Amino acid sequence: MIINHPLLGPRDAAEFVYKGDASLINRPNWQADDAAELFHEYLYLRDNPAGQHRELWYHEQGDRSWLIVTRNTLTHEISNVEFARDVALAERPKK
Amino acid sequence: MSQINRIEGGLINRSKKLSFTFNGQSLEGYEGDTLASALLANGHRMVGRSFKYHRPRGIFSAGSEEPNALVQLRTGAYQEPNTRATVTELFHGLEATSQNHRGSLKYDFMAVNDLFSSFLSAGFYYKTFMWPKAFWEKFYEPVIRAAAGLGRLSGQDDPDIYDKGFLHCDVLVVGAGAAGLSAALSAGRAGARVILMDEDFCMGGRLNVETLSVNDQSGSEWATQALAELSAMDNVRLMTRTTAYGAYDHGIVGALERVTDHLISSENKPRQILWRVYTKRTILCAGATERPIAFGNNDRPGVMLAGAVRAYVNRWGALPGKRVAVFTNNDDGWRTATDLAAKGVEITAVIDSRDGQPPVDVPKGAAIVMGGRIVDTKGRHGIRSITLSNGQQIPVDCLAVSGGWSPNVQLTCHQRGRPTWRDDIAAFVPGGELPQGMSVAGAASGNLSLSSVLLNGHDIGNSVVSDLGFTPSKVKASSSEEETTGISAFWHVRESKARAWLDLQNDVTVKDVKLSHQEGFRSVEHLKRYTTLGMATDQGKTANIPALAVMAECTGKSLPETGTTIFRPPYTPVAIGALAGRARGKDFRPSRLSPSHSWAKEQGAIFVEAGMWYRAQWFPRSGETHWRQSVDREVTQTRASVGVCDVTTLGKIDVQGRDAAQFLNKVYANAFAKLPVGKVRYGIMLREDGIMMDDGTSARFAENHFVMTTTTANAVSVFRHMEFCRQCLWPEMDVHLISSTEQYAQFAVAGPNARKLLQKVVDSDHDISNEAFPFMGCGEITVCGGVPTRLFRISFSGELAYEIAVPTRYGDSLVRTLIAAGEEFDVTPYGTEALGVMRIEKGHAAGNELNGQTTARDLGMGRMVSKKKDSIGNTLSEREGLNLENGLSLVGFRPVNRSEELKAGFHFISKGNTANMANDEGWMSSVAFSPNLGHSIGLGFIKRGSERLGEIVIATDPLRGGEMDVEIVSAHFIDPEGERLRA
Amino acid sequence: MPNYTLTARTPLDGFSHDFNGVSVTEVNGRSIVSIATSLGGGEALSKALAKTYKLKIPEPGKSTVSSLDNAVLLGMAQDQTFLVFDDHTEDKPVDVVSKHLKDTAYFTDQSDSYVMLRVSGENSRSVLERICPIDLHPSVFPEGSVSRTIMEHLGTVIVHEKANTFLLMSARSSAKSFLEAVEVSALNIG
Amino acid sequence: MKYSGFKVIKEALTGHKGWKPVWRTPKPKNEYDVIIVGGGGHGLATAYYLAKEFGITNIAVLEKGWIGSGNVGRNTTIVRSNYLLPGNEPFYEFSMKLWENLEQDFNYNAMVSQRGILNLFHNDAGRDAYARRGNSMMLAGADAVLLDQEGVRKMYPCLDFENARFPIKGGLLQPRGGTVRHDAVAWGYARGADSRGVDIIQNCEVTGMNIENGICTGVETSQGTIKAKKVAVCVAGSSSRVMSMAGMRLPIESHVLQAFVSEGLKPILPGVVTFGAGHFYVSQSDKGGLVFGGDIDGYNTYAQRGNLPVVEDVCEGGMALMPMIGRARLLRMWGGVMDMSMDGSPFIDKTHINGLYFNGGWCYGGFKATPASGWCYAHLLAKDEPHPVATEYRLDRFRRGAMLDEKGVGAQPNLH
Repeated sequence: MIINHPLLGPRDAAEFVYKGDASLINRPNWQADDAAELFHEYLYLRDNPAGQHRELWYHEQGDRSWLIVTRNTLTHEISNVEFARDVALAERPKK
Repeated sequence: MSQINRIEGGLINRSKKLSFTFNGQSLEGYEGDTLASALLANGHRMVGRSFKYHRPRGIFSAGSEEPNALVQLRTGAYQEPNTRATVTELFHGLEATSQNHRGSLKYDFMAVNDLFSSFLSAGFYYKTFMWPKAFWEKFYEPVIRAAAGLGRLSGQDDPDIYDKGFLHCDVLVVGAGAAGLSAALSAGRAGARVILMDEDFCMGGRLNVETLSVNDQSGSEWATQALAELSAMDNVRLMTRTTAYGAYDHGIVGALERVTDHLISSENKPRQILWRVYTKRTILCAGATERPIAFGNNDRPGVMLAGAVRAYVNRWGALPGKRVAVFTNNDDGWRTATDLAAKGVEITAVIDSRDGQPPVDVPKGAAIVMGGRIVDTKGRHGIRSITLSNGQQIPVDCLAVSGGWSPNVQLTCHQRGRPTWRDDIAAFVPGGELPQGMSVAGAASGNLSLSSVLLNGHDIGNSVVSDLGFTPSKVKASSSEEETTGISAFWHVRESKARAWLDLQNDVTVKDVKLSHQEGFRSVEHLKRYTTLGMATDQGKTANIPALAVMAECTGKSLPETGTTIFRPPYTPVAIGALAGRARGKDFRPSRLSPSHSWAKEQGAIFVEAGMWYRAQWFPRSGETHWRQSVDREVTQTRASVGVCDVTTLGKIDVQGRDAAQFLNKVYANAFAKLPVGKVRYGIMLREDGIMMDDGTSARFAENHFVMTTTTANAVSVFRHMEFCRQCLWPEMDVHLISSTEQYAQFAVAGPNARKLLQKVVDSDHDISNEAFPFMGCGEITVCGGVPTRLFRISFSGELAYEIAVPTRYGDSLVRTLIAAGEEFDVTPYGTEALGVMRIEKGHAAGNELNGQTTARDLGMGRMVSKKKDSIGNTLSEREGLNLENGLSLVGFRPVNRSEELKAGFHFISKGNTANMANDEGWMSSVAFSPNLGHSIGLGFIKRGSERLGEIVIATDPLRGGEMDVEIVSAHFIDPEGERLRA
Repeated sequence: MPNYTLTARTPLDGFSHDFNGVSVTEVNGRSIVSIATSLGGGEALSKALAKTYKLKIPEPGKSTVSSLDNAVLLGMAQDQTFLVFDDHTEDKPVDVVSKHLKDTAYFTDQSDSYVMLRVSGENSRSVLERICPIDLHPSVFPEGSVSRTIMEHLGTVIVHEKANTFLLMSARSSAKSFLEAVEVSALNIG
Repeated sequence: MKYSGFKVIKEALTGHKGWKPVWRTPKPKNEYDVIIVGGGGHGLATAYYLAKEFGITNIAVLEKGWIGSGNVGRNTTIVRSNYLLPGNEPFYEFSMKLWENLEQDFNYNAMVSQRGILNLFHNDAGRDAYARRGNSMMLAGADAVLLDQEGVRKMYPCLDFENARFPIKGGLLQPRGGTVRHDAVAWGYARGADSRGVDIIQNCEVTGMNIENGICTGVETSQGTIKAKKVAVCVAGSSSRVMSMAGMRLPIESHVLQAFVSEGLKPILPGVVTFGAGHFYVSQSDKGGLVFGGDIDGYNTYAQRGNLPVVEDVCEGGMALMPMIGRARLLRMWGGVMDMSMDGSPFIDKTHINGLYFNGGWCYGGFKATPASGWCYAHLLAKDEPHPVATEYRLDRFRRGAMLDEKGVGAQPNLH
């Protein structure tokens, strides 16, 4: 596979390390009343769709950036690649 | 007798004679021959035996689709099983032998299988060999296994080398026939970066074997001219002997280049190169493959594909037979008759399954049978005659069969593409979703006349480059005369009583397909799996479609309704050595060497692999014959005076930023925010699921600067994890990570005399006295006259100890200096074994304890997990399952009988209980012989261990035999109060 | 003063060899300092760089060159650049840099973290084609381009210095394996 | 129809006219006692044991495509019971015992071949871990032998002992492990279930679950609505997809595992070997092909195909372990979609929806588990309580912190 890095352009997926569902950037609040349940869902019940999937890839053999890749799990077609950090910052206010 | 069947003409170099041997017999051929063409030229028809029935088999095709003519190429360690003679380029000194027979090729004892063929019908083995029970493994299976397989591996290491590489281009053209050359010309002329590859050693494809002319030149002349133009373009790369075998995601194509397979020796160059091609567009010009028609005994040597017969005559001047008949269902079959007749070959008959008039002028003297059928053939080791449905027998020594042409759609299906059926050419053509960036041109896309192929290749080449933003050249497409390509589907002769073969290599007949249908194996995949159709080395290139047609007939469905088989890589089989490339032996993975490596080597150190690292395991001294002697000495000497150990391999991460302290406070389970500058703290890191991930120390060198150490094993994953935390979880923090593992050579200096030794190298303006530099202190100092140094007062051994880090370039020099300076203290270098003994004596957990299954609580560090703050793993570490009342805890063990030796992997059972899984209470994780205590000691996990100190339990070891009584003790065997550390 | 002195060793003891159409040479005498841009500190750093080194911060994948200390600034990541410059015998690399750039960023000495090989000659691209996944064609990877990638399982920074000349930086501890990867490529071609 | 030596001979002499279809092709009834969703190995085994051992025969097995088209038809055919944890080992040993009597039990030759499986280790820590595991196996009544380097060399002289980057120090051998003809397992169970009245319905895709106030009453399919007292999902690889029809999220990711077969070769490997220092394991089939595999590709996917880096990685492991296979050619490669669970262990459990049951999360250990999985799932469906060897395979174990993590890599499915 080839991941089109936002700054570095197309790179072979072999340079990257895969983590999984992009929702892993939304770590629950440890002080919430139902923190235990929230963390359980956060860590164990991830999206696993047959189709569009937002997922985390780490460019370990590149610029060491964590990326959020939108990829179709049926065709492997990649429709979007973003810096996870940008997304995380953008989603901050919502929390 | 030499080359009795060689005639004039062809693209061979008659001035270059090549001698070779087949089954020990020496023969001659010419440069430009394949093994198959040379064998035919020498009058060899029978070249092998079939898989199941051991039927005599000859050369069937002239390409990579060959099911029959498989030979064992070369000898000794170089021997190469199942090699297709039809694509093996002849070279001087080639040695080939036939496969899969006991006794000679001609008289094969295993041929008895053929007599029992009715017992060996499809799937027979699923229904029998079950009685008596034990007999399957003891008798039946060994017999079946011995009979299975075709060629033989030598069992010796592959002596050749292989390489890999990466190619990049705008347009990859696969196949250099009429379509490929036209497409490449279009793309090349427009200025695109083009790669043109072909599996053959001579580009041109069918242009080299047909008598059709292009632009009033012969096809091969035109090809030569096109290649000359292409090779003159520096934006075009031509690759012969290169097969594009797989289409992968996002336009990546895998290709295999056979660099030296046509040479007697590789001469230290790679035998083959595996190329990963990164291309914007791929134009598949893979041509088409002819298929046979099934009829009685259609597998005899001499029965060949019609296109192959004329290929041998036209390209190689090799005559497959002297009295040739043709059996066809299409116009193209007739071309074989006319081409051969033109060369003066006797055409005894042309049988066309279609009614009506012959499509071309009839060769003189040939019997023409329109609407004809061949029901049977005769000839034990090669065809001698054919029998028609009307009973007429015609003597032949070669039968050219054409059931029409199937476009080579394989690569279009390597992802989601499914071919679609075209009735007018009775074949599947590329359909559905093609792999990203792929287009198809020429015969591969269903254009079966040369004129249409040339035009199609030219046009697709142009449209692809204009897609990419290039301006296509104005040059017109080349043209050729028109030819007729009529066909009406005809798959097998129903009237045939005898067995009619579909899959020649795996011996799958029409009867087998019918039986498969009768027993309910009707989906294509069931058919393949039940009959083994298409599972042989030719992957059913010539067999699948006719077999599908027979199944369609049984189900009463149309062929496309019946389905198509799914094509997967590789297009043709690829040597495993090529896919591995250079990665074998010592080069399987890179080696990381610590700064003291060459010094340690000089000391005769024994090394051990630690991940990619090589670490000194112990340093034998003269007179020491057993590793234990060396290790015991290293431990004793270190505890008595001082020892030096290279700990460079530990992961080191510089953590900087305004929020560095807060950041560490979140990634570590214990508190770090308030660590004073100049201090080091031991930290435990949890995974988010609350299990221990890693442990290590972090030293605060400045308000905004920490230096963290990780275990050697987890250095990479911890860095990755911390980058995740930094970028994804807490992006608002100002914190920066960089690995300094490679930057510093780090040595542990341990033992009562550690300080004295260091004081000899530390520059005098730095005070490292206990007062100025207490336990868990750290600082930046200089040694040996100004060399910048990081010094840490930390101890893994339990002794007064430091870790000293200098820029790596000085590492070699530093270890030599420390050993020299330590002479007066009888300093010893120590390796990972002594390190392990001392940490076990001290009760420190290491890899065997931090195994990814244990919690801080299990390790007796539950209280370190601060509940006053958020940290990774904090919340989920509170789950009931990780806090069981009778949970495991890490404790020490010693044998009740001190002379007994503990072993890691023991399981613990309470006294009086029987040893079984229900009574299993834990296991021994690490053991060592403690030279200080004089007996074997161990660390292990046992339920409620910390409450059971002093209890005797059974340590059981059924695996290695035996069990022993062991006492549960504190894990701190040495200096439990830690006085030595602070000395 | 202790009566011991430490002598420096280079990763490959100054390796240099000419192969068929390509030379492979170990590069030494260069310091490497990682410059991490603090959160919101980009402005101050660019100013300091412009003032002292007359350098612009390059995009990741690009590099900029300064006459001061023959410094080259490699764009490694969004918030990270490597400054590569001639060794100063007196000062530590980090001190050299902070003298110029003060505390406008976080500096880390990486001078001993890498082995540096220069691969040059008309066959350099054919040699690198065997191990480097990056497209090195001048139209795609022009002079001045920088890339961190993986070669034969080893993380590697590649810099296109000038026509047919590439600088490779890989981890120091695996210098021998890395050299072997390049050597074997040089021997395997043609 | 019973298969016997006599029957085979009779048919051979009479032109094989008497063979009947191995299973019927019935139309679905309106209602069944149990609907099993998924006609793979586990689903068919479940139907077989429900009918044979628990006397429930009013069963339909619904298969989207052709039976055995799932991972039972695309794996590397290895059977073993060499597990570490008390929650796993007894289950897999139960499975091994069922394998050992399978052919006589269902009168079909699945070619169960106990040629031994050898897991190599390359350092002391590896040896210690295998010693712990081997003892677990033996405490659970399985067989295990710890070999040193010489022991390994005697069995497999063709491995690289001389020049290896990670020298072979020894191995953990399970002599009773081995291989089975994978397709035949599906066909044998199908035949056995069909002959006991189970309806096997191919080309019948489940498109919806009928759930009314917390009770599952049946399924919608491409062949219409089918009612059932109990619906048993058994679709490893598609578990998340199918269970989402019931509104459930699972601790599972779908990943592709590639497998490989070489051209047919005369016998050269006696048993199964697993490399400890790289991703490679291999055995040789009765037809002569080297059947081998390695690691999963490592990204979520539902495509039954993988990519080149893993192919190379696996072959690198192969050449590092046995450099004699360099001139053997890779003939076929394919991919199977795996249910990768969050701790690497499976689920056989009820759900919070009455009448809806779940079996999945087999990672790439599903094939060897087929008989026990079928038996234990049948037990759960028949008695509504877990079989004694499958009590830990609960869906709520992560909430409770009762993970079954053999590898110790945590909630990172692509590492299990």
